Amino acid sequence: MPVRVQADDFDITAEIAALRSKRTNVGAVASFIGVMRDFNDGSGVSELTLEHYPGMTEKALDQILDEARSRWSLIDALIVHRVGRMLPADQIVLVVTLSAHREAALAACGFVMDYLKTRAPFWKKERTPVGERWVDARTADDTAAERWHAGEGA
Amino acid sequence: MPVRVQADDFDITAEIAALRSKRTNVGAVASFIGVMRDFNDGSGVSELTLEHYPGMTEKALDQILDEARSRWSLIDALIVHRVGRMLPADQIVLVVTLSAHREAALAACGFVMDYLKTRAPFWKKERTPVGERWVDARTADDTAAERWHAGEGA
Amino acid sequence: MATVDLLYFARLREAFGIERERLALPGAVATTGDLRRFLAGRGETWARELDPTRVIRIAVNHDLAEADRPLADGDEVALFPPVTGG
Amino acid sequence: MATVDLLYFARLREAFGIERERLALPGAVATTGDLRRFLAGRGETWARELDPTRVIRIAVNHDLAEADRPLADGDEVALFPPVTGG
Repeated sequence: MPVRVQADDFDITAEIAALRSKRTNVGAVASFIGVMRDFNDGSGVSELTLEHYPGMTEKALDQILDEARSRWSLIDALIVHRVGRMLPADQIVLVVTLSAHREAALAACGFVMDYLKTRAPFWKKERTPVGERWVDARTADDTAAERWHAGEGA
Repeated sequence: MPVRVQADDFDITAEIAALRSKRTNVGAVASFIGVMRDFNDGSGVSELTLEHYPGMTEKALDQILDEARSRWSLIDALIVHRVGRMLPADQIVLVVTLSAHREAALAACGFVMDYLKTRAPFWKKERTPVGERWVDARTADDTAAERWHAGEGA
Repeated sequence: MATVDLLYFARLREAFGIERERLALPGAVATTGDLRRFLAGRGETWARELDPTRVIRIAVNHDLAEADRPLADGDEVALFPPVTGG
Repeated sequence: MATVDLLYFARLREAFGIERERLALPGAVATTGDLRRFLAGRGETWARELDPTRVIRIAVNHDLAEADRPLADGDEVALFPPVTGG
């Protein structure tokens, strides 16, 4: 269940091939790529800088994959998250989940993204026509992450 | 919103690049690849033959993407489904959905797969150690497709 | 007299040993449900595969149809087992 | 006396003009909540950024922590705004 934080871009075909290597029990590969848009919160965005907390980031991503594995029957999973400067249309994050069946792969992929959005220490700073600004956390992301708690405990 | 039925394999990086071409409003790319396993319903499977209904297949896939577009805000979407003979670990189907936000892309990707599994005229025949057999439709697939009806009408 | 093109897929194609046929509809066959019952009357294999307890899908002109769907001259009618793609 | 390493990220790092510091904890600072209130007492920028109405996350040794989390000698304590990756 690898996680990687890197400045370099990634290739989804190569990443999936590496995960699937020599395995013939995989029936479902779900994936998600987060991409930089040229527009956010009502402004054009020309550049993005992604900061993170080295050490905690890897631990948080590992914990998210562990949690996903405890909830669904996964054969393997991957998170690649880029840091540094990015331009519109650049790939930012990749999540891939492998399972025997599609239900587990798709649900786990959505779960990992929801948790990553609220628990992994990354911060985005955008360059807009009126200057730089830190991106505000979306309330929608907290709501998305919270739905996975439904049915837990009280 | 392209759909393709083909004997040839596909490359997810190339397919995503073609869909994203020149678009800078895409924030989320969700995708699913269905892969041939070497084991199904308690038997080893050494080969798969996929039959389809030319003409109806393309129409059914178009309708599924139209339905997805009516439910979520999608920038584009793609279905590629292979037919003919396949071996374990071969890719069978690809679904890609593009949206500004991940919620729409991920939900639409799952929806398309659920509907495809119950509405698109494909049939699988497996070669096992004891001979060939037609794959039976899974009740789980009907259940998965039906959940999208919740809240519709009565 | 109404004539339809019948297509069979997957297990039905193999069981009937036929891929397609043109059929002049008998007067009593007005719907897809009537057609299924008519074909089931052709004999053992047909009766077994089209028995009411077997789940069979019928498409008319490339759209899935219910058993009460009326048939018209020139329709393309396909009979097949539940689909298993993806 | 307990000493902790403090790290600041994103908007907090820029606002405080500091990336990390080593802090000998005053006797009254036993938890992450105490620490936040102590740092808010450093003056205008600190008071504004760490005001109780502002949502701030605190991690201790790379794990997100609640305000009642006790601090120990050698802890690495990070303060940052809600995360916005992905």
